[in-house]
Amino acid sequence: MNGSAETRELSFAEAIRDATAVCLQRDPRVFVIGLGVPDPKGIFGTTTGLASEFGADRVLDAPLSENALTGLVIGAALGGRRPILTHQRVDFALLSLEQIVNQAAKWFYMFDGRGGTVPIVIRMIIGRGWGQGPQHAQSLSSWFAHIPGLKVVAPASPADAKGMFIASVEDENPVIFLEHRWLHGMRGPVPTGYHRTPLGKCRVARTGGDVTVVASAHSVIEAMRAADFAAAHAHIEFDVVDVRCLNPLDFETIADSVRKTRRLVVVDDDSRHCGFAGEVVARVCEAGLPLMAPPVRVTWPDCPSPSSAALAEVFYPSDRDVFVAVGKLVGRGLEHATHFPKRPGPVDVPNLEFPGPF
Amino acid sequence: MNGSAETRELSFAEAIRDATAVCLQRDPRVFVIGLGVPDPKGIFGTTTGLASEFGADRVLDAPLSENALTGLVIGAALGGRRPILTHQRVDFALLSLEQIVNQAAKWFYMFDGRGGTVPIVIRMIIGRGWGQGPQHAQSLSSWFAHIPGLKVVAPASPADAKGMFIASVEDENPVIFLEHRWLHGMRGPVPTGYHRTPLGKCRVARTGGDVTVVASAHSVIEAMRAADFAAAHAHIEFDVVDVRCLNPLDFETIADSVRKTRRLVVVDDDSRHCGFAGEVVARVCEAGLPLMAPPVRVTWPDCPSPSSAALAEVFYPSDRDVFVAVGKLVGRGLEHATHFPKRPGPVDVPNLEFPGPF
Amino acid sequence: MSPSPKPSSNPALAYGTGVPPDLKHLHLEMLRIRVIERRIAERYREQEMRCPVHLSIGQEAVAVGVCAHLQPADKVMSAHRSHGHYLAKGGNVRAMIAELYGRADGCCGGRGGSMHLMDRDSGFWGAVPIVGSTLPIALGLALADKQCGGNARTVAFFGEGATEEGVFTETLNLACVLRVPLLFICENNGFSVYTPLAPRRSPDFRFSDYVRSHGCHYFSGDGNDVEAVCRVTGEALAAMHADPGRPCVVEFATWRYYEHCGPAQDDHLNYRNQAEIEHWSMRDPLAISRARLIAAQPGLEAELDLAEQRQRQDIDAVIEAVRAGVRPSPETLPRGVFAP
Amino acid sequence: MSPSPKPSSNPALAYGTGVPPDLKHLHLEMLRIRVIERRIAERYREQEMRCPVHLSIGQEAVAVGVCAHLQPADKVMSAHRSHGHYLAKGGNVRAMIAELYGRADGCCGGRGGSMHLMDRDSGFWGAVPIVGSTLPIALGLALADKQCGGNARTVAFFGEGATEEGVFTETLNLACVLRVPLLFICENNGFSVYTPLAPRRSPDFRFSDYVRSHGCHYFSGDGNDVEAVCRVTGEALAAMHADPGRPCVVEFATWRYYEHCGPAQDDHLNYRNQAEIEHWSMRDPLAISRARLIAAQPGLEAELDLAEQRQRQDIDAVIEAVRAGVRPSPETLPRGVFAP
Ligand SMILES: Cc1ncc(C[n+]2csc(CCOP(=O)(O)OP(=O)(O)O)c2C)c(N)n1
Ligand SMILES: Cc1ncc(C[n+]2csc(CCOP(=O)(O)OP(=O)(O)O)c2C)c(N)n1
Ligand SMILES: [Mg+2]
Ligand SMILES: [Mg+2]
Repeated sequence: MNGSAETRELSFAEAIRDATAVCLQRDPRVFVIGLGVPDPKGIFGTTTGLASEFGADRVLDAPLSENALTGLVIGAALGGRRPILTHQRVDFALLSLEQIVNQAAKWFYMFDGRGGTVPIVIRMIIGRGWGQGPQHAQSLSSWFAHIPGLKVVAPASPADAKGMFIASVEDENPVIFLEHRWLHGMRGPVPTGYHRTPLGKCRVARTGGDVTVVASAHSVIEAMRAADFAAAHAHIEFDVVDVRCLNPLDFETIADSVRKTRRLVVVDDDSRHCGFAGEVVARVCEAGLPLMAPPVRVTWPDCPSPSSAALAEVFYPSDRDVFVAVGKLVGRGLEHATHFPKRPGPVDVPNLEFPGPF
Repeated sequence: MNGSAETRELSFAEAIRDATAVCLQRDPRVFVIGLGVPDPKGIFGTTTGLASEFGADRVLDAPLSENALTGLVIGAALGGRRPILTHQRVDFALLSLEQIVNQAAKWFYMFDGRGGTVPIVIRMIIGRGWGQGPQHAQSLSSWFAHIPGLKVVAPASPADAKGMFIASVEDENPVIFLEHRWLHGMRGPVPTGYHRTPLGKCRVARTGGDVTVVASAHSVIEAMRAADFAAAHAHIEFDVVDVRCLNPLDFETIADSVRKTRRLVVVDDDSRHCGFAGEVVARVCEAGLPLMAPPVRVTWPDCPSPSSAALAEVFYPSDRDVFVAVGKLVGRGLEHATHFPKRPGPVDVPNLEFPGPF
Repeated sequence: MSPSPKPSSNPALAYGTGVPPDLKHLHLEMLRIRVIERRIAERYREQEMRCPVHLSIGQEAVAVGVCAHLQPADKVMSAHRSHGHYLAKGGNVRAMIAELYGRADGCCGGRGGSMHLMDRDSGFWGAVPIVGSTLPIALGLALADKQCGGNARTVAFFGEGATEEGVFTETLNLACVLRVPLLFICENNGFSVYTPLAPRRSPDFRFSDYVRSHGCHYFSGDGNDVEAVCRVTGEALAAMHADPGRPCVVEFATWRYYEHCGPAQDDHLNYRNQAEIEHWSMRDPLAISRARLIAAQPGLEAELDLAEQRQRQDIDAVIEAVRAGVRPSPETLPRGVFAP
Repeated sequence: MSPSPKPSSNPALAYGTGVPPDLKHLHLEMLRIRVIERRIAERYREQEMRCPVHLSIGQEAVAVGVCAHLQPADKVMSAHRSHGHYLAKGGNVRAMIAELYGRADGCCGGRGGSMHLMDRDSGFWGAVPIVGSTLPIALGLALADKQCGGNARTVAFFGEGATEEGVFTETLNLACVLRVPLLFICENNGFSVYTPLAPRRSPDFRFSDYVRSHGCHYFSGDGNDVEAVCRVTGEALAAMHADPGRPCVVEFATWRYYEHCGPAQDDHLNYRNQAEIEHWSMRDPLAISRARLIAAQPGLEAELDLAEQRQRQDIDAVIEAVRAGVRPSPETLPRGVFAP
């Protein structure tokens, strides 16, 4: 952790705004571009006020042209800038995958270094809620992680959001920065000023000896809730490994935890088939780590994400599902599942303050 | 297997051409579209002569517009046609993923059936060779398999190419039909006339008790070569499971084999991280199938595919690598690895007749 | 006195026959859409319609004026802001409201929400929220019709934002090359979410030239005057008829009165300038047609008011029925990932 | 007598100064490219250059005529058919040949092959094989230059096929909106692989209107007459200079003499009609410039022949040196997946 030790309480969205401001301030090469970046809603509050603070030359709005905008930031990076591109939804980035996969990810490698580096950050907002439905609540994190040359970051806390955002902007590689929409409103202490959290290291969010629960982004929140409950009621202690960076993956931290607990649950906010959770399971098994029981994945079913809250409720695994998965694996505590506390309010918002409609 | 029992010897490419002709003949709703489809080279011989046989209304050339062409075939399918779209390389299909993922894959589900089905086949040519390099030799099979609602087919033999192609055209769902470039020239018996091989069933390509080797497309060829050698020289018997269809995945056939052999090697012509091989390993381990040793993946390293033959040689795992992986797993036979026969000719072509330059 | 239009029928459809449109019918149809959307906005605050909604209040004239030329067999597709198009095409109101409420009898079984509408029976072939995405799909529909020797009309509605996506020119070009008579209806309301045209198009950008350079017809008109919309659409269709196979883009200038997404107005955010706001507030398509009707026939005022009252009752009845309806049952979640 | 141009220097570069180009230099530069590519074609059959090659034989005038206006600090990007652009921009010949041979000292260390060229030292900022893909990247380069207050010129070369991709209009529009003075050079050789224009563009398609509708300059010229290319490019640059920030598209009509990909000619496949083939065979850019030079100064013939002979020796020497060079070592495979 490099930088300030002082903290103040910020939301995840404010932490990203703060990090962006720090980058814009420290490095004249940084600029931000994306549809709506300077608008009154400021990408869910993550860019609010930046245009007036840093000027329209450095905080740019844009037409609906995801593909060309991605090429544009790649070229600008090659030309010595450090651009940050924002998509309001990961789903829109599907239009730009040719640039991301063929060009950004490979440029440094395929020209054997002589083509220069592509230091860009592409922000993509993932996550569910308020009836976003099939085309506005995908994850695709395993897609990006599958491509050699892309760093894939998915923080779970405001402090990490800031620290990893700054590290992403400073990184010489293209970074896919995934922000789960439900995290934007969550608050926590965030170091003030310059604060950098290196990419590629897991965070052990909680220590315990009974089971390793691997998660990233909003799944970490679910895992931690399950862990709190399990500790308080069932005397089951979780090691919660917050992956934070899906590529490069710090497998050693996961392996160390599994060596200790000998049980593995992977929670992943994504479809299961060929997803990131399977990769974690495969690595643990390939490594021959001793397990007391077969590993378990807690993921979405392999089906598109429905809009209706009635279906969303069964589609998305909950903190309670994590608890149940662990209970089954550990072979005890399941009797407490019935009094696992329901999150207050409707199932399709993270908290009662979540505004909707977007 | 439905259809003819008579066979004749065809190449994989001819089998696809044959299957396409059968579909065009049997069903007036079928049409073929894609850049170069009616040109003199006929997509590596897979569409040669179809335009003159079936007319320019049913075998269409196209501009460079992968994204809109994909929407076009989706709409045509909704309107009652059964289009076949061809990309000369999977890499070009990256421009059309928005349509494939958001629309084609989800249409039937997200409108709860009321939007109709999307019976399209999208042919994508994958595979290496002759210096194709970083942007012309990707796989992405796990990407497609990850998306609920897409069927993903990757046959390994001319007979399957034909049978599964016809089944794909007849399927009510969008089918991603992956053709490894190195298979196009391989010959084998192909049933004449109408011949349909159902999607979603693995093929046990070889039976043996020592190890289960799971593979698809060209990896099956490598696995079979390794199996022949292992049987002849090291008395190691492979069960080779040709996956053929990556989604839906027939896990039962894999599981049955692993239950018998208690050893698993997955060969996958793709990057490793979050790839299809990891999914197979994860499923086997999750299912708690007893294994005598940790499962093994034989895949590409997580790096872009280089052009130079000198690098391609180490980048792509070979039949010998499969043999070595199995030998290590089984704990014997490795002493034979040194006389594992090299494929005749250069490493970057499947055989001496492979033409280059494309 | 004309009967109050039934929620699931489209009186304007009677005019897809070459007969000049009847302003009263057009007005009532716009009114019906306005009343339904107003009611959606009001009741949205109860937080029972739990999906993003993009209201077309202010843009009804385009939907109604275009659809007046269409028959049920004709096909329409749209995007995120599609209530007006769905309703004007004769889409089932109850199924739409049920969809907004996430109910099992919603037009997508609750799986889509407001941004995903579908009613093939009435010729509404789908709306999806990815900007520009239905353009090539609509082209494919029209191609299928052409390949089958059909003579349905296919219409794609979209906002001016969609024209910025590469897929727009690819679709236009394919339509011209394959000679597919797709009718593209662009509703230019000047904004893409909160972003005005300036950061999206050069001041020298000429949409008409852009369209025509592909080899496509281009027409334009006042999108807030339903009679103008009808007339210009009629001209476009006549041009397409005279030159079969040539597609056509029609651009209508219009304005949305509500926020981009959600049930409120948002002019206090100052992303639109006061002069524009005032200009367009004087050009409410319903006020224009109503004034015209009453000027011609002053006695109509009471009839229109009564009709509006009935329309309110209709939509309230629909909403109450929908709210009493069932939610999709959890077991149906995996149904239809693959079609059988 | 002018010295034989060194493989790694670009004599035409001297003209990036406003001084009118000297035809002899231009011709020799074209000749150098022709000689190199001919030699590639001949030796390709030995199957030691194991990567797809797209020769620009016949299209040298565009590369040379445009690059004559550029300084080493100016930036060029291209696509699959980029040898000519790379060489005309002053790219290192030996590094290019080594790349085709998959050698460690190739301009991409052997990782790319012919479709991936790079020589930033000479201002060649990269070519990749995905059609259209470098267009927005080149725009980003130009934007970076503008943001830094630089005054380099940035040029993107591409074929007419690339204009069919949505990314072309998106890039053009962004260039106009952001006022980035990118120079787009379109080499219209009438074919996309074996596909002629007919199934790709409507007969009514007007590229000039298409370009101009964005708010962009458009020029066109004879791509087989290097002096015309020079002149038109000069006009385009002057227009851009007069109106800073407005991008420009220049379209040059031209013809490739070899097959789309590979070392042979393929007119026996009959995808191009005989009249066209004959028309263009009379318009070889090298024959045109040579005839002009000799008409003006008959004594030049021997000098040109001698120069060609030297160029042949040069490239042969390069090829022999490259063949003796080393292949990338296997341990380097994982190097640089991530930049440090
Ligand atoms: C590809 C894509 N990018 C971004 C968005 C986010 N988005 C939703 S609606 C919208 C505005 C579109 O503007 P326009 O097409 O003019 O339609 P309007 O909302 O004005 O009716 C945007 C940017 C999206 N849905 N799809
Ligand atoms: C996106 C994409 N689609 C298809 C291809 C296959 N392809 C390679 S070159 C080419 C022809 C491009 O034509 P044009 O841009 O006119 O260039 P030319 O070959 O005529 O120089 C095509 C279709 C590709 N490389 N990229
Ligand atoms: Mg708009
Ligand atoms: Mg061309």
